[in-house]
Amino acid sequence: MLALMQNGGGALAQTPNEGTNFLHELLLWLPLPEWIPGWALILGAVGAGVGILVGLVSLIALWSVWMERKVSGHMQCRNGPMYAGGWHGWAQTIADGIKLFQKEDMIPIGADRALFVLSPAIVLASIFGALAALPLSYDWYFARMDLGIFTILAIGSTTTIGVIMAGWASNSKWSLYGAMREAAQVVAYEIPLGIALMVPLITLGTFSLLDASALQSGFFGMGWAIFQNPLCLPAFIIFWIAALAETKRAPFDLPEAESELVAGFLTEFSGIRWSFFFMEEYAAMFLMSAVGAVFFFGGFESPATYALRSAGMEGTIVFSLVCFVTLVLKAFTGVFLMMWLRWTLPRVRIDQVMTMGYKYLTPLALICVLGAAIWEAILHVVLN
Amino acid sequence: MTSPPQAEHKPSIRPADEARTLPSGEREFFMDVATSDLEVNMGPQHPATHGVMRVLLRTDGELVTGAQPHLGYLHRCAEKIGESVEWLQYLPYTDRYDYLSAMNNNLSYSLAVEALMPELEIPRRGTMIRMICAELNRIASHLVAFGTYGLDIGAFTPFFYAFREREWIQALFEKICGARLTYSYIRIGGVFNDTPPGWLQEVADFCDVFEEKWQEYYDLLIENHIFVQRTANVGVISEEMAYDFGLTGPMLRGSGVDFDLRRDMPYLEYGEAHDAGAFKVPIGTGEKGTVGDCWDRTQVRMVEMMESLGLVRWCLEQIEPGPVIGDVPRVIKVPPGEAYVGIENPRGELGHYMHSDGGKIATRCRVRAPSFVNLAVLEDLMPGTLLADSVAIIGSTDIVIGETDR
Amino acid sequence: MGILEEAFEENVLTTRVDWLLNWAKLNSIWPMTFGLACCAIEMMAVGAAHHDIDRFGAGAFRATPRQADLMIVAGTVNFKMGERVKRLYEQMASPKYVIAMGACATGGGPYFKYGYTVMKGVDRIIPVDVYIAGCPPRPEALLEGLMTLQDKIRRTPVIRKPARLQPADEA
Amino acid sequence: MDFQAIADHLSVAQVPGLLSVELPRSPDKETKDKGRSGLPYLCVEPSRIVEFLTFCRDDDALGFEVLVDLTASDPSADDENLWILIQLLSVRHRQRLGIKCLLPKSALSMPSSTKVYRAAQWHERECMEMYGVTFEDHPDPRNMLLPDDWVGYPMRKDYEFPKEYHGISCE
Repeated sequence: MLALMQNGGGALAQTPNEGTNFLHELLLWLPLPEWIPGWALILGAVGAGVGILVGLVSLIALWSVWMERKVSGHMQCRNGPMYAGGWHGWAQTIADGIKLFQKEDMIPIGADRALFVLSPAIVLASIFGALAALPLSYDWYFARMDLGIFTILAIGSTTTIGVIMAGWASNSKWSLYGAMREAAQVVAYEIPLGIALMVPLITLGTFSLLDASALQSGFFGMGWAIFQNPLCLPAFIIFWIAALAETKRAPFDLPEAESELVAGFLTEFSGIRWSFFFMEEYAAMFLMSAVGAVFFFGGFESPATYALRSAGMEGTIVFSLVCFVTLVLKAFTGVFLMMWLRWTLPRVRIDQVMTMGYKYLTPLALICVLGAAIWEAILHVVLN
Repeated sequence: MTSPPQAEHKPSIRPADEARTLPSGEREFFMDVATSDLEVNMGPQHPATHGVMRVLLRTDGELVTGAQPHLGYLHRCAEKIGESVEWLQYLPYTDRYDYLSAMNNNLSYSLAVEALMPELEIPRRGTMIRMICAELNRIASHLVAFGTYGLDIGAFTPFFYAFREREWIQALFEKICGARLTYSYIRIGGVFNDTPPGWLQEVADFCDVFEEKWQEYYDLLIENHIFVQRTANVGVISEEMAYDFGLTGPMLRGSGVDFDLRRDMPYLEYGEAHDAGAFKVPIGTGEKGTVGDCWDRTQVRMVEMMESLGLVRWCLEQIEPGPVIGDVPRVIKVPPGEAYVGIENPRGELGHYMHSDGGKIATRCRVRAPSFVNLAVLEDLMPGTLLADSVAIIGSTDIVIGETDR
Repeated sequence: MGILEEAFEENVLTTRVDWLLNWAKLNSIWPMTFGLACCAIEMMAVGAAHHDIDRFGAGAFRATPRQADLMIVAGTVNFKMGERVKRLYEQMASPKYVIAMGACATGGGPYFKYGYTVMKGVDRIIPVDVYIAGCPPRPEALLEGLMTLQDKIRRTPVIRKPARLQPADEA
Repeated sequence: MDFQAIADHLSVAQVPGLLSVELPRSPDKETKDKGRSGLPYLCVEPSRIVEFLTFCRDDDALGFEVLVDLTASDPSADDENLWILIQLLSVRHRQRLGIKCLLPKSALSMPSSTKVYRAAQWHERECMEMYGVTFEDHPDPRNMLLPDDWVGYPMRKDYEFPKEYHGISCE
């Protein structure tokens, strides 16, 4: 255990404390002429960052939607999309996207126009903001934050505001139901989600996603939090259930429960506005899975990264790429798990959702935190 | 800011006796918040209504305080047509009221007309084929009930599995009559034609495979913890209520009443089959909750599928070569008289009251549709439940709108 | 497409853009979860495992008309339902398409003569793109109807002016 | 109990409203198949139907818990009477009973049976819109299947089919 701690500490020491991100490095590396003013450089960097972020969200959504249709298809003894674009309908989501762009722009009579137009933007902005705090590799990140997970949870929660706005502005009763359900559900599950995350935070001792990942590099890259502290496993299960509820995925898809509320808060949305909500949902799935991967399952660390590090390749582009791929693979495993659950389980009822959140998950999460703290204290005494 | 339309304003403080009881048994008091009930229109186009039914819901938040079903969005004048076209011409229309169990509808109509024609002899092979078809169709119909109930509860995949097996039954039917959904195969006097070679063996193969699949479905959905939580103790129909509303079929048996027309007022060879132990009558036992809840009704339907399988197997053992249709003239003239025949359809008692004045056309053709009667119970069942429960209750009644509206 | 619609002369660029836009539309025809009668069961069968309409990208059944592109009128429409069907059609965002599935939706079907409340064809209230015969049509017939609709979309100009009839199979 | 025994029991008990016992017009043949015999009926005075049904339900020997069907019949356009047909079922005793009331077309009114059997409510609503029978004290006398503004009683033999409805042609 001591070796583990030391190894983890060593990895932490190797990552730069005064972080610079790759955009910054890019700007330094490019032979830019002198006459370009500083503000233009900053604007350009910000623009490039936003562009990468938008591309990232779009790519995640494109891939996830296609994956969802194929996964659901194969679970249901059918094929899913087969023709759009050729091989196994790989271009299906692209076709869907272009089609949605062509749809009529509809705002129902009686809707609150300003809120109706604003709500998809808020939802999308919040997921962009949250994703910006997610590092993609040890030296690929948009912003180095010591309180990264805090930022992600805080900004990610603003999605709810957009959803409630959407439901209210639609002037439809089904939408209103969906919005109210979302509000109740998110409030109920933010708490166990945050508390369950406290367990790996206590174990690793950091709020930063980069540091958390680096601290799990022991044991041939398998020193994951889930192996460091026995209470991480129950904490992860609680985190996962809460994450499902946060991302409105089945069996907690009550805000848009199709058989009950037609389409919930999305009932009156069509075309591109609707697709923004859709993108948000899949990006949030990715984000939650990535957060789970970073804090419970070693983040960028895997035997592959360990091997590369032993070979002295740390800091090279190959190493960064392997880190990135590791995280993405872990995150998409989580996304797949969410899809698997969605196509298997029935939906729970709203009072059962509330009961589970308040009566069971929150106390259990607190017990986990307490247990984790005691475990760490004992470990501290034993090691010293 | 526009606010969603609301019902009339109510006084802000409600009397204590207006406290609502939640499904969990807790009592809730609304003391100082000004609230008003919301009237929501579920349907005619709504995923939960299984077609084009409309339910006007009065809700207090998630709590349903009143429900009023509205019918007639698929009224197709079947009874008027029955009094306007010839006896045999009406047979295809019977396919179309409960389109999930067309064979049973054909059977009910044929039996009612045959009741008016006492001279007509129905050959035993014809009766056996009728029973096989009726029971296979019952399985197919319950499969749809099971699959769509899964959709109502929010589980998508069982629907696809159910339709996979249903496709097989439809292929079997297609081989004997050429149609997938509306068969018109059971005719007045017997069945339209004999089974193609090897068909009976294919039915036997289906029985063997389906038994395994059934267990899979049972484990996947019916025993699923979330499913049990969603359906047990929800929408409880007591025995008295079931009698009062005239419920029949799985709805009645789900409430713990041991009554099945196939056993208790036998038609065709069902009496013989029951004596031979070919089938039992499943009833709701309240295994997971209360007797007569949604889970019990679903369970009854599930077990009935297996019992139907037993009946099919019994028929396959008993069937012998011979003619399949009695001596029926090309233009049927029915002797004067009136008859009411009710048979056990997948959804309950499908009755035909036929009245003939001796001519080529019926004087009165009354269809006593089980869905129509079973649906009336919603009005009493839904108040006091949550919105999601009301969807579960509609699903558990397993209505077919073609039949409620006829 | 707003102001861009039919705004350009036909040339290589607009033809290709049109091809792309139409390719997207025809590969992503989302139907509405909207069953009326017997045909609805065959429509469900088309969505189910055996026939799997999702292969053509048309498997995302949407419960709300706002997000749907295609209304499959699967079954008998009577006068009471007719006004609801019309309203649902009006709630859909264009481009929107209608398939009249089965004899009843096409022209009243078996209920033509004595069905006093039955509307003799849904095309008396809303425009129909494709008619499918059968009572009820087989699932294969519905798939063929979908492909016919795809052909129709493929031939429709979007941003170029409809100068002349396009060849049937441009793609 | 078979039908004759039920009829005898009712006569002995002097149940209010019983007019006559009608055996089937088609010859009853002894077959194994019970469903094949035409059903015999009791004729009951329409104004006393509520008392009659209450007795049938509450009497232990009869025990008709379930009202299976309630409908009307218009035998022909010339007939001066409309028939109200009621089917009862006893789950306990496995027996059925058919009841017929003759209502003169000049005064189509009788008491509602809803208080005895809730099942009668929807059947009576259907009778009201289809035949124009008035059931007194019916709790919810709206149209059930037809639109609210429908003209005429479609199931009557003298019904004329409409030419158009809300501007939509019916031909």
